[in-house]
Amino acid sequence: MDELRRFARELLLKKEVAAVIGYEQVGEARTRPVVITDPDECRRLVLNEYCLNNLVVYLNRARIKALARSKEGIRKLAVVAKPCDIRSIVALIQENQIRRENLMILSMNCHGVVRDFGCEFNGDNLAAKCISCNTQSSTYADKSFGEVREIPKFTGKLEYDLSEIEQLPPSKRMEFFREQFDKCIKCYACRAVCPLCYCQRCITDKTIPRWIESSSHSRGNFAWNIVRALHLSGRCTGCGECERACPMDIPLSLLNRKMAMKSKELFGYESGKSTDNPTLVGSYDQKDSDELFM
Amino acid sequence: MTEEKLILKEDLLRICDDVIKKGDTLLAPGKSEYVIVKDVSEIKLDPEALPTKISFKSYVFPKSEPVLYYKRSKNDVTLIDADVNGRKIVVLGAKPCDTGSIDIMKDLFNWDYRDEFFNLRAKHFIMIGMMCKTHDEYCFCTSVGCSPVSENGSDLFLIPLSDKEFALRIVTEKGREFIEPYFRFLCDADTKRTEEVLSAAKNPETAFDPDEVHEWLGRNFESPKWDGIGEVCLSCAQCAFACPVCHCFDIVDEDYSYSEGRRMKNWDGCQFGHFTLHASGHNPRDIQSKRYRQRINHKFRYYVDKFGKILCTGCGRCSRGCPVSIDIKEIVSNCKD
Amino acid sequence: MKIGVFICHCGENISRTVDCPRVAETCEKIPGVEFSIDYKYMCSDPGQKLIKDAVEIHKLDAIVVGSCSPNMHERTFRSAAVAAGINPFLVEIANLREHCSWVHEDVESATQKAIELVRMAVEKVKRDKPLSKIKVPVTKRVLVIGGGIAGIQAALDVANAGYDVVLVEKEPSIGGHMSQLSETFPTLDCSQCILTPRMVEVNQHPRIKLLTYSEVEKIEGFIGNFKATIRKKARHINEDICSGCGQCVSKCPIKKKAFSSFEEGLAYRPAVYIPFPQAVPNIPVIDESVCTYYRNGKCGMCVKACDRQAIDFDQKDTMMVADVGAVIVATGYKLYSIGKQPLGSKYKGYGEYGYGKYKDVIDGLQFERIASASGPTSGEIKRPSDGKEPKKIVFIQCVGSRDPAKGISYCSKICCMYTAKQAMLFRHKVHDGEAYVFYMDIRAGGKMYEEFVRRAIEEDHVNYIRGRVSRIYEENGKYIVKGEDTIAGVPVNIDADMVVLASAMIPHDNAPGLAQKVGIPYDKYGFYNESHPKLKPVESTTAGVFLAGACNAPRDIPESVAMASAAASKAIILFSSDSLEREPVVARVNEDLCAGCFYCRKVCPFGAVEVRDIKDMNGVVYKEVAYINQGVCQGCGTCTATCLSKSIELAGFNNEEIFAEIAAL
Amino acid sequence: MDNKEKHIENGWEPKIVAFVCNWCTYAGADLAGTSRLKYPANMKIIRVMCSGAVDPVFILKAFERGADGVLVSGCHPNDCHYNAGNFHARRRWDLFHALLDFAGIEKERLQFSWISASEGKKFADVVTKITNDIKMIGPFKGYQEMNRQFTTEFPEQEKEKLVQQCTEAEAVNG
Amino acid sequence: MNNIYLPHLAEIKQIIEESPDTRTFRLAFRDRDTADRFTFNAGQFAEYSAFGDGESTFCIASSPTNREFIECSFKVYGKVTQSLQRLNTGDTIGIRGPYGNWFPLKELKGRNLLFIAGGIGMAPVRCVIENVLDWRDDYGSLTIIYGARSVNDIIYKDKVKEWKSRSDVKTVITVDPGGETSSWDGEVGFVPAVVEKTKPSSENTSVIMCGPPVMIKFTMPVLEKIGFSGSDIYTTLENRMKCGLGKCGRCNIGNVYVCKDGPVFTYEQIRNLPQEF
Repeated sequence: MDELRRFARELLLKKEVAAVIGYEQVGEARTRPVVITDPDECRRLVLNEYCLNNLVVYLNRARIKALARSKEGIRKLAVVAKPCDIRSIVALIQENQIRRENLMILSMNCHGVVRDFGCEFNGDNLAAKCISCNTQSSTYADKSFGEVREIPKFTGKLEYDLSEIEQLPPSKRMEFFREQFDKCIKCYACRAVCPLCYCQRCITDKTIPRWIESSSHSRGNFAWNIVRALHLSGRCTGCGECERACPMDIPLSLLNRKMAMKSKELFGYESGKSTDNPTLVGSYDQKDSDELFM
Repeated sequence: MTEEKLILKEDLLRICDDVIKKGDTLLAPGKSEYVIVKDVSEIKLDPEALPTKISFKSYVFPKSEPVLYYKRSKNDVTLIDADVNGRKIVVLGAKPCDTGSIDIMKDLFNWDYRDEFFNLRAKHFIMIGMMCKTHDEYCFCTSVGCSPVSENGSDLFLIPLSDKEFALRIVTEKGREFIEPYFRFLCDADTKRTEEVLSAAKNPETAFDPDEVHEWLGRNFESPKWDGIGEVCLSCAQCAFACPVCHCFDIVDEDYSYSEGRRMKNWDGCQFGHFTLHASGHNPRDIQSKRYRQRINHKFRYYVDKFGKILCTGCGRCSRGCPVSIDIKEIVSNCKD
Repeated sequence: MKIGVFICHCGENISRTVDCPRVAETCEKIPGVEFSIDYKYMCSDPGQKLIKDAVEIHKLDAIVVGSCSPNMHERTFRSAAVAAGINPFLVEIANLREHCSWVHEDVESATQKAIELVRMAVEKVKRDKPLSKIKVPVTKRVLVIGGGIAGIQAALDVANAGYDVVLVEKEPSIGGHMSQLSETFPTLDCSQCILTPRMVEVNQHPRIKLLTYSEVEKIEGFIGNFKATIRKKARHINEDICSGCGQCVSKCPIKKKAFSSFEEGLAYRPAVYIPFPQAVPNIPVIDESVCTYYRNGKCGMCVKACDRQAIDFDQKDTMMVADVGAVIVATGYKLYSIGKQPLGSKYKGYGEYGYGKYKDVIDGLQFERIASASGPTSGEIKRPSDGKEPKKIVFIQCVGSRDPAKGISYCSKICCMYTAKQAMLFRHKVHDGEAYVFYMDIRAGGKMYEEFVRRAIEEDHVNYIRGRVSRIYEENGKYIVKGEDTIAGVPVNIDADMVVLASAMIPHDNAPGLAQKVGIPYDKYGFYNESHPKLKPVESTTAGVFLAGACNAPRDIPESVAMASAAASKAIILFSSDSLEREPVVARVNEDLCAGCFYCRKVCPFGAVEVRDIKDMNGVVYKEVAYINQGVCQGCGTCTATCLSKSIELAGFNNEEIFAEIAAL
Repeated sequence: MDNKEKHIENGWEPKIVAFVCNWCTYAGADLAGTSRLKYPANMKIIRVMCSGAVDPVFILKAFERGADGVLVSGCHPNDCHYNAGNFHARRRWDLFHALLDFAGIEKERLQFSWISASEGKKFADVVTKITNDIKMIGPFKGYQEMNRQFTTEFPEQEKEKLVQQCTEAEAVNG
Repeated sequence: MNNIYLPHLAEIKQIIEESPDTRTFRLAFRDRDTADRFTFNAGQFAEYSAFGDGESTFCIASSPTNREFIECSFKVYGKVTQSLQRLNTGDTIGIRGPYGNWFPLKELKGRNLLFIAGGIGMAPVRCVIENVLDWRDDYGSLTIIYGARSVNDIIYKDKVKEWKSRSDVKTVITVDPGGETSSWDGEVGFVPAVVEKTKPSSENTSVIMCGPPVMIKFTMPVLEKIGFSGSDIYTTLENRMKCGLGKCGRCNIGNVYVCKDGPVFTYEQIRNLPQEF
């Protein structure tokens, strides 16, 4: 942690980066994203199991991008990212949203994070994405901090099991999802925290035509949640922020995970794996399955 | 008019059972929201629970409701007035920080033009508040003139004396009307014991003085503090939608067939970029810092000026649920020089 | 917006199953419809006048015609609209004939469907925007791919009309298969004699840029504006200096390592070689795979031999880009390999005929070389195995062709004729020789063709046996051809000295690959598809790309030449004006909302999406957005559906219009 | 078959929408017409330029507007008028279909086909098949329910009310 | 239940194409009662419904003294205006209103009035002008300065002609440089410059000014230079509105809800508001 602070401070002092996006501690079991431009403020930076946010989302914010822009051109931004968050960076590079050369990736050698703020870090409270994590460090990082430790074994229970839902008959699945989506209040927190939801104006805010009904009744909620999952198909890197941000506890990542599985199963594609890969949507293979087509 | 009685939990549940049997709606705090109780065994009545993730706002001001139906034909349009279902809603065990919310919003929905959709629903509310015996780092009811023992907004108010018994205060006439048929379940209260419990309430520390905040906001429309928040805030509306008193809405038409449709009134949030976006592309609050400034000003200054009330109950939901941990208490506390 | 609805009875074609007056009546009640009427023949002159008058009287802004398919009469009604002063894109057709009256029987449900189809069209037309045609300039230059007789003919025709031509040939010389032939049917004139002057003409034509030993890498762009990238493979000879003296060829010590493909494997060639004496250009090529220099850096005999220092071992492939307005694809064919086919091939081989196993079982092209005066035997008929003159030759037709079991069901068309020719040549050269032809049917449709075959049978006494050959095997230095005479109904065994197999014409192996580069579709065999089998036989479905010769289907020489001239004239027609008008159905990006993910760029098959920088006040790029080149865009709309932020709209089919159609269902 | 008969007995006819490409399937449908092939009248075609231009949201919209089934059809692979539009479409549909399937929408509701301009017969067959499929599984209940319900507040009562209103509206509108 | 969101139905009696992108609807209420009860003051606005696409806010452009019909003019920008544009004479739209405050014409009696309008901002100004002309004797001198992008973009061409022909109104019409035609006999130049050139007297004069923000921004200093004070200048704010009832929160700026406390403000009031419009 001290190393990170020192390193970040150096970066700012040497004006190598325009800002450092990191975490600060707010309360015992809670951190908050922080954008630091003053070298002395780097002492606020922390790295721990409560660094839940995927800070990559900030890299694409107009306000943050403006920080990096000066008369002379674009300056680098430094971002603190967990190895799994770096997958989002990879996806964003593939989608022309950020340039690797404009970025300084400060990675944390991660040993898992908690499922939500306020929880004690132990096997019971391990975040779902960490359960079968295999990216404790990333080759894309410019510099990694902290030691690699083992991720605790998950001893808790997940509320929804993907495979169980897959087993349900279609009508039950529809019932399940409708019940879940009915809770949606369309606060779009899922969209706001998603690093891959970077559209200037979201499809759901478009009125000519009205792509998705803005009302949060069943129909509008169903449309929104399906389209959200669809737009993230083959793109979602599984950071799970949408589900964490959802105030109504909708198991959003079920859909995302299912689509990630499908992408792999049908096309052998894993999002955020390599910047050299062509994106799943936007490329094709003549040998793609023709099974669906009469 | 406050009158105090004693009621056993099992009797209270009996009353609830009766409410459900009558076909009225019984709401109680659930896991993350106020839920319609179908069976009294679901009722927890835990004074130590933190506020639910969202308030019961949607039952008085639904997240989405039709205000009219229309039918188009060749040249003509026929309108059908939407109606509000006048069924009674009993809220059991509402937090003191929630009970007052309807009163706060009432002013807005009734200045000059009266929004009967809101009023009719509010009229049918029976609010059974309950003393709150907990708080966390985000609670600040005491800073905005509320408290864990506030009866404000409640028709009936419960004070948990033990696991099994409650002191029941009849706060309003509406409350009395509701409880009267069940007087047989009530017995005389030991007011001294109640007072003891009340005085042991864990008040969250006062974080700020709303008057000072009001004054500071008036002077600091342009303050660098807003920029800092604007950098971190991601422009979702979790805070607005979870808030018990945020009341902005949108009106949209949606067709459900070729010739028919309905006009919907939907929740909207001032943190959304398109909230104030003109069709021409001009946007008066184009960046997040301006939008967050509006949020704080609206709650702690404009609403106070307009309606004499703070548009905040101190429940802390917006902070607790904020995906990027923005703490309204911290921000408002910092609204000083 | 005032909309007119016009319902056509199409005589009785629509009105038989659709109650047209009722459709017209009901549709008048649709909001926005000012006027609605039905009429016997909307496309007729009185019908069109009806539309024109209605527009005038009712001040209509847009019209919907319920009639036959838009593929039939959309143009007609658009012209009628234009005549009435309405933008042609404010016309929508509801397909009441092909999609309704002709396919349904129940009047009630067909009428209901017709009403709904019209309603959808009305809702779409309400949201249609007036559009005007896009003008794009035309580059008046043609790219001809393939330097066989078809390519040569096309190039010469275009060049003689006064336009530039780029002719690309993958082999070191142009000429194609025709240059390999001995004599041609039905006139028996020498192939080389008629072809060589044309090859020379190509080489000397000031308007033709000849690129041999070159291949097309990719073609971007669209009709009038293609950009072709061509790879010029390294010849390792400096073409500008080489005089074609052939000293290097004769000095090359590698004599027996590589077979000459021109001689169809019947002769060797050196590592540095000119494919054949009449090659154009007359410049050798060094074959890296056998040249000693490339193995150990030694030898260099050719360098010493060349007094002009034209040998350049370090020469690399070079890329060049040609801007052209039209492309003529004339890539020709290859012969089906008769022996065993490689694993995974869609064809099956004819192992039972012993091709490849027996040296004297050869294919038609090999026989051409043997019969050719310039061939390895100088035109004397000799067996490849021992150089002896064969006395008995069996010709087998339809080897591969018309044999679905082997993967080819079509007729290769030329084999009947060339087999007759080859049998005749054999009989002319070996007077005591016996020629047998196994055939399935004789297909001699063509000017003087039937007469030619009759001549072979009657004058040259070629023995025609109707039947198939089951097996060929060697016995005592003879090839026993086991077959059946199906007319006589008896088995036939012939002890032949040599067997010639007329194998099928198939597309080149890389034909699909080239099709994808050029952007044209092909059939299951790999032959390129014409746009319409009858009315557009030389156009591909991609505008500006034309087909000539055997790349489209088996063709003989006169047909290939005719097709080439036809393709050339199509290109010349295209060049007759300086710009061409295009339908304005193109996509457009809303730059304010574009998020710059460039998925559109990834999916655009035409490379129409460009990157446009949006700069701030200081000139620093703060956003990259997509920009669609209106000239390049072909209007498929794939980008619109791929765009996540819905910032692209396809004019004429924009999302609002489609939503309106859905809503009107 | 009893399912189908039950649905048909009620006088219910499915509503089916087809999004077809201009070059292959639309022309194939034209050919079905010129060949006077017969197929059920339940399907209505929306023409787009390429199967690659069909946005998945179109399909959701069609369901929202009461479609019981949707067909998307384009040129055969390698035959796309625009070279690759259908390849991109195929990927998109593979994903979208998987998503809808997971969300519990029956596979029969959304079908895909490649129909060339020369396959008039195939077009007629596909329309017949999808119409039969949908008749078999019946009206799209899941979406119909969603269409009728609009708040979570009083699901049952509000639904009743809207159903009533819808019926009234239907009566007025014919 | 008294449903404040329920509009009155009105028939489009006439559609006037003012300019390529601006239209005026002449509207009559379907219901005679409503027509009788619907009264308003100059400067008030209403919510117009295109059923199926939503509501949009425009000021009422006809004079309050006209009891036959009301008129509204709109520029085609967004979803609702596009939808309105598709309607024909005889079609039905919805109207809710009138909403908001108005220009204090009664209080201004006896004063000279200067009207400054730019583009579609002419719509509210026209309403005031017509109203004032109905009570012509109550006011002093009247000056109208109206600027449009081009000759083609001038709206209410007939009205403009009428005002020009009146001797008791001074009418100056200008188009932006480049927007003039060969037969154009009016001014060429931007509104601020034309105001400066016209030099209206500030003596006992109130200004009623509507137009695009940039016009207002540059005209203000000119007016101040001439001697007008902020409290003499009335203008309207055009924030995005949905409900028109002071509830939905969209038009909230500082302590005011533009739809209820506005849209008419004096320049002085506006100066004291947070600059969020």
